[in-house]
Amino acid sequence: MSQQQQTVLISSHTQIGEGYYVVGVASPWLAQASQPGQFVMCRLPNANLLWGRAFSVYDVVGDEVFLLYKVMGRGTSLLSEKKVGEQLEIIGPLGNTFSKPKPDQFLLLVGGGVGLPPLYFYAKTYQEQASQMRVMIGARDKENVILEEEFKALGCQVEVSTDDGSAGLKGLVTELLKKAIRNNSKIKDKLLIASCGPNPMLKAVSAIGIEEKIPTEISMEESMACGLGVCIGCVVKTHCSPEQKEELKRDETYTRLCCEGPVLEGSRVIWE
Amino acid sequence: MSQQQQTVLISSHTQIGEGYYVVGVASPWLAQASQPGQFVMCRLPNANLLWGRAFSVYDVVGDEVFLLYKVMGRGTSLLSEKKVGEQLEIIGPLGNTFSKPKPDQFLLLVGGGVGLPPLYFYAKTYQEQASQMRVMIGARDKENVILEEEFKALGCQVEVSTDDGSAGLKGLVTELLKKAIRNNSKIKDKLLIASCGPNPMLKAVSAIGIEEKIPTEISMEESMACGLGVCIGCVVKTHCSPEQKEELKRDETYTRLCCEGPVLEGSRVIWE
Amino acid sequence: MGINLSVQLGKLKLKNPVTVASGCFGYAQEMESVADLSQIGAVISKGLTLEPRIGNPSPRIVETPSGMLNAIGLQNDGVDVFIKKKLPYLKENNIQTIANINGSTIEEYEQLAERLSGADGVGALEVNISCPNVKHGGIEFGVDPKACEEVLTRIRKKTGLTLIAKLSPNVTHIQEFAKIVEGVGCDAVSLVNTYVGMAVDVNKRKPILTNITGGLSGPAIRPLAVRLTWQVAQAVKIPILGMGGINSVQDALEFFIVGATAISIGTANFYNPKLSAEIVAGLEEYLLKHNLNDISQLTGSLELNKK
Amino acid sequence: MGINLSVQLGKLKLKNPVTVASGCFGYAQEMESVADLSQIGAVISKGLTLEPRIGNPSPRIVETPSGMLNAIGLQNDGVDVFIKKKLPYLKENNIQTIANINGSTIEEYEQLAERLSGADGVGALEVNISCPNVKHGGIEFGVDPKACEEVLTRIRKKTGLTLIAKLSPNVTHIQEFAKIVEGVGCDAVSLVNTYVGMAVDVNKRKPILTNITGGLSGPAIRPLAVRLTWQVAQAVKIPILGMGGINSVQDALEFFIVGATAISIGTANFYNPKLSAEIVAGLEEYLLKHNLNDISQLTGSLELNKK
Ligand SMILES: Cc1cc2nc3c(=O)[nH]c(=O)nc-3n(C[C@H](O)[C@H](O)[C@H](O)COP(=O)(O)OP(=O)(O)OC[C@H]3O[C@@H](n4cnc5c(N)ncnc54)[C@H](O)[C@@H]3O)c2cc1C
Ligand SMILES: Cc1cc2nc3c(=O)[nH]c(=O)nc-3n(C[C@H](O)[C@H](O)[C@H](O)COP(=O)(O)OP(=O)(O)OC[C@H]3O[C@@H](n4cnc5c(N)ncnc54)[C@H](O)[C@@H]3O)c2cc1C
Ligand SMILES: Cc1cc2nc3c(=O)[nH]c(=O)nc-3n(C[C@H](O)[C@H](O)[C@H](O)COP(=O)(O)O)c2cc1C
Ligand SMILES: Cc1cc2nc3c(=O)[nH]c(=O)nc-3n(C[C@H](O)[C@H](O)[C@H](O)COP(=O)(O)O)c2cc1C
Ligand code: FES
Ligand code: FES
Repeated sequence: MSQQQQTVLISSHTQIGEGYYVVGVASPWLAQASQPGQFVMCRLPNANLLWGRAFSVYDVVGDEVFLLYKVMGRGTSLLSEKKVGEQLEIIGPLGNTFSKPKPDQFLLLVGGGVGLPPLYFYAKTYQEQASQMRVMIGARDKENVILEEEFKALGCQVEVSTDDGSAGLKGLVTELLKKAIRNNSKIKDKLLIASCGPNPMLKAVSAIGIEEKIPTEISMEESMACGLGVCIGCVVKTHCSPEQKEELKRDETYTRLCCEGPVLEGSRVIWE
Repeated sequence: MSQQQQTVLISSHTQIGEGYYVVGVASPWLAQASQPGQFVMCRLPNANLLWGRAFSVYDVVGDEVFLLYKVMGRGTSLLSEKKVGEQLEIIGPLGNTFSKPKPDQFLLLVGGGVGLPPLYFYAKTYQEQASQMRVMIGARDKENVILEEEFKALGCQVEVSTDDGSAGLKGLVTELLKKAIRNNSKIKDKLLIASCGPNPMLKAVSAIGIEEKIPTEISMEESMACGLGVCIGCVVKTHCSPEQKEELKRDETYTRLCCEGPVLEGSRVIWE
Repeated sequence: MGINLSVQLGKLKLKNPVTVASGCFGYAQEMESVADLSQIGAVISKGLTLEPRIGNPSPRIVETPSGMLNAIGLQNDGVDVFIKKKLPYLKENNIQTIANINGSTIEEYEQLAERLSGADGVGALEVNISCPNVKHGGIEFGVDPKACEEVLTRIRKKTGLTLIAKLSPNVTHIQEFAKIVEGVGCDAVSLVNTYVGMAVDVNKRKPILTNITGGLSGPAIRPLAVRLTWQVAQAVKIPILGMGGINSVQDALEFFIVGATAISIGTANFYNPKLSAEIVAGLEEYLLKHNLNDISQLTGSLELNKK
Repeated sequence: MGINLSVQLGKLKLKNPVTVASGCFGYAQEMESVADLSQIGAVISKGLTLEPRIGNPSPRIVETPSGMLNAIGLQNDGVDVFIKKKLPYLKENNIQTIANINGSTIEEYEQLAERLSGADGVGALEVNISCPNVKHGGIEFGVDPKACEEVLTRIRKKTGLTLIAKLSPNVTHIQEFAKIVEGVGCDAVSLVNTYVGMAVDVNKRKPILTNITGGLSGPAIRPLAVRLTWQVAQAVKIPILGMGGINSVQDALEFFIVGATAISIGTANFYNPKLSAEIVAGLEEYLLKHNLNDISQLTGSLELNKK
């Protein structure tokens, strides 16, 4: 267990799109400890919010850690008003990580919206394998396609789909995924899917993974109060592991996303 | 009734002493409507505070209204972190005012700490009479003597007392007041006392006013939720006016400082 | 086709369902320069008593996390002064008025009901049997089912006006009280009054409030008030005037959805006098967006999750 | 001369009076990297049941103004896994442990008490008769005086450990329950558990929590919890473990002053895991500043205003 609670200073804060922001914080500890897939709980001092908010680690450069967020509600809206030099309370890094890919594996990264930042950090961490990574970005419309250029800059192949066809393929990102699997059918046993985005996307991606027998890791979201595994608020229903079956005397259980996740084997999840 | 609720921008914000700040807000309405003795309720958007905080109008220059405050608790501490360009929610101007002095009256202004700002605005409003004003500033120590130079610049006579003798007379400001009354015994019927500061000071000043039969106006403080006269939270015990006596069938009542005050005739107050 | 926001509480028709709560809006005149009085469904008067009351000594109010404690102690000039001096303003300005009444004995409640029933301009009576800040009466009637039944039965006999009973949340089973209210023939039930709380000055080691305890109100209590409103909606058929911590359009919607016919804004008036007008506009917008044309379609529209 | 912070709850001696509340600190190990476990007076375990429980479906938690609602539904791996897998860590690290027990029947409570009394490393039992989020048991025992008396009497017979009964605040007269707790021979009383509340998703017009209602905790409820602690302190002589919304040293002081012997920190651990250590340090500082040398001098030191 290596998370810490720290007060950090905002070192940079940039709007990168309609409602999308990247905030950088200075924290040697966090920069050094963060692994792809992990997140932080981020709290605004003296704001009228009780809990911190969960944000995935999007990037690390030197001692700076970057979070990419979209303004959704009160917390992200207040965060967007914070200026460079102001303080944030951070607990992290939290949660488990995406698996380190084996050198011969080929990664299919499927993301939507603010599910893309952890995938970017994943791709960047294993950038030496970037040529074996295909990134599929799904979005409602052009305005919500983010990080396309950044992934390309890493050396990944990138494809886009939008619901309204305003960028890339008109349709669902799972169409891109199916096509990518077909195109790589010769190396099917080397494929690895990693996905993060809205639940319907993750459910569809998991189903494809199960059907095609491709290992699939999905990073999920639930409301979190603590991020530390103690409130048991952030659960999703999963099949029990063999040990759990014995201990709990049942087949299904609720799994805490903040410490047993956020990354779960897609086939473990029972969609409610 | 002419108060308004407005969102205003901070136009200036300066620390003027150990824990003392002056914040300026741009509001033509407030600048035009404010009278000496009046105050505003000032609320920080999105802070974890429910109520606004009451601050006296300290100065008006053009369209800018200035409040002078001391960091006491959470509200004032959060306020002190606000930057130029940030927003405040203001309701005001609120409350009654110090009486307009008659041309031949001589004013004895007795203030302590953050009781001085409304006295300053009072003196400035009737600056043509500044030579007939004697300002007595009481404070714990030198660091808490504020506005001495500002009152002098208006043309008032200024004296200081401190508890520890680190500035001016060592002792209570009421000693200065008694002396001032003695020195002006020839024009005793022209004297008018106005005071604002901590309750023990106001109580002592009122007692002197009653004893010496000098009209005495004191501006008091109580916790305020609304500032508008509707919560009935901000009361002090007072003698009933003749009409109140008849209506309420009793001699004493509780008077709302936010609308029937903050300025009260000292002799009306029943000190609890 | 227009949106209908008007609602009915017994005989009383409100042009919209957004009222301002007793003790939180004075007698309206105090708020005329900062609030839009024409937008308010009804003003509920500060708690009235038979005789003038001066209330409790200061401090009477304390700020708490997302809430406040008050122990005003029903300071008011008495029902006669209300009728003579406050009611005319309300009438002249066409402000629908509900008088909030408080007795220390059943007889006092009866007399208040009689006098106000004869007064021109009173649209309904809200019986406060839940004030936590007075020595006699008040909350006693609100936490003891027998006393509650008796006082309401007797008041009911004295007035033909719409009668609303205001419940205390400081009880184990609020449904029990709501059923009594309905059973004795009240036209509506309002809830919640404040929760009894306390704050301590840790340096002096004394209660901050001279009255020791006070009533908690404000956003802090909203989840509790929503739940009680929902429970009462299951228990009775008379309309509910829901309140407790309403601070935004969304908060107001929660109350309607769980079963309130109308709502009341209390503490939030103190720092946002325009909230009632904002909520009226917000309700209209919400109905439009959701293809509804009558606020009554919202009342009790909560859909329970299937399991 | 040193400052004494140690306190006694029945037979259990705590090195300091700052505990962490059930359900809000896991089994301590989860918090070892962010909290200073050596500073904590006692860790109260997550609610234990006889059999493993998987709890309620998501969403289980909602943020509210200065508070939160939870409807976890007592997810836990059962008492046996607790004894085998969690207790050893607590023992090895010299963490004083209080086991929080939950039954749906009296028999389950009895069995839990028996099993835990035989387990090495359990310092006391806290009987949760106030969980609002389970279908059977839980709060039923906490809002019905008869059921409360019976379950506690029977548990008392099964254990020689320090027995603490945890009260529900969702009642009209909490003193009545506190007296029962004392009367049946419990060593201490803890309060408050959460207040039943509810939140609505206004766009879907559904409860946010799958369980519909949940328990409100956090700073929002502090004034209510302080008042109940004060009332219980008037009613009984056994020590009180006070909690509800403690968020700072000052908040903790309020509970001691109105009569708590020890305190528990719940929701605040979620966003400030270091709070318990901060409060221990802050209590010491306060005692020094006020020329007191024993925390017991603070307990019940409230001076009432003369009138
Ligand atoms: C592990 C994890 C990683 C995340 N990473 C990112 C990221 O990198 N960038 C990003 O923009 N967002 C991310 N999110 C989602 C982000 O936490 C929510 O968008 C954010 O909490 C919304 O907060 P708000 O105050 O603006 O919204 P509000 O609606 O005001 O929040 C109210 C409450 O709901 C919770 N909540 C609302 N939406 C979500 C959600 N989608 N997921 C979880 N809780 C929610 C909030 O935490 C809060 O408690 C992540 C969530 C999780 C669980
Ligand atoms: C009519 C009036 C005019 C005032 N003018 C000034 C001024 O010009 N400059 C200035 O610095 N201060 C002034 N004050 C006092 C100022 O309102 C308080 O110092 C301030 O509210 C403290 O807030 P806080 O959040 O920092 O303290 P906290 O202790 O955190 O406040 C907690 C609560 O107590 C109330 N409170 C605390 N101290 C006081 C107090 N002395 N008077 C009233 N309420 C209090 C606050 O309003 C708040 O509700 C005035 C007060 C009143 C009533
Ligand atoms: C300062 C204050 C005074 C109040 N006075 C009364 C009153 O006289 N009669 C009454 O029935 N309720 C009174 N209440 C209760 C409110 O009408 C309302 O029921 C309660 O505050 C909950 O709503 P809120 O959270 O929106 O404030 C008062 C509340 C406050 C805060
Ligand atoms: C997420 C959560 C889980 C809880 N689980 C339990 C529990 O298992 N047993 C119990 O007795 N109390 C439980 N509680 C109640 C707390 O122990 C405590 O009594 C309550 O939260 C009030 O304290 P607080 O406001 O400091 O959180 C839980 C509270 C929360 C927030
Ligand atoms: S957020 Fe608390 S257990 Fe996961
Ligand atoms: S502050 Fe509300 S009446 Fe004065």
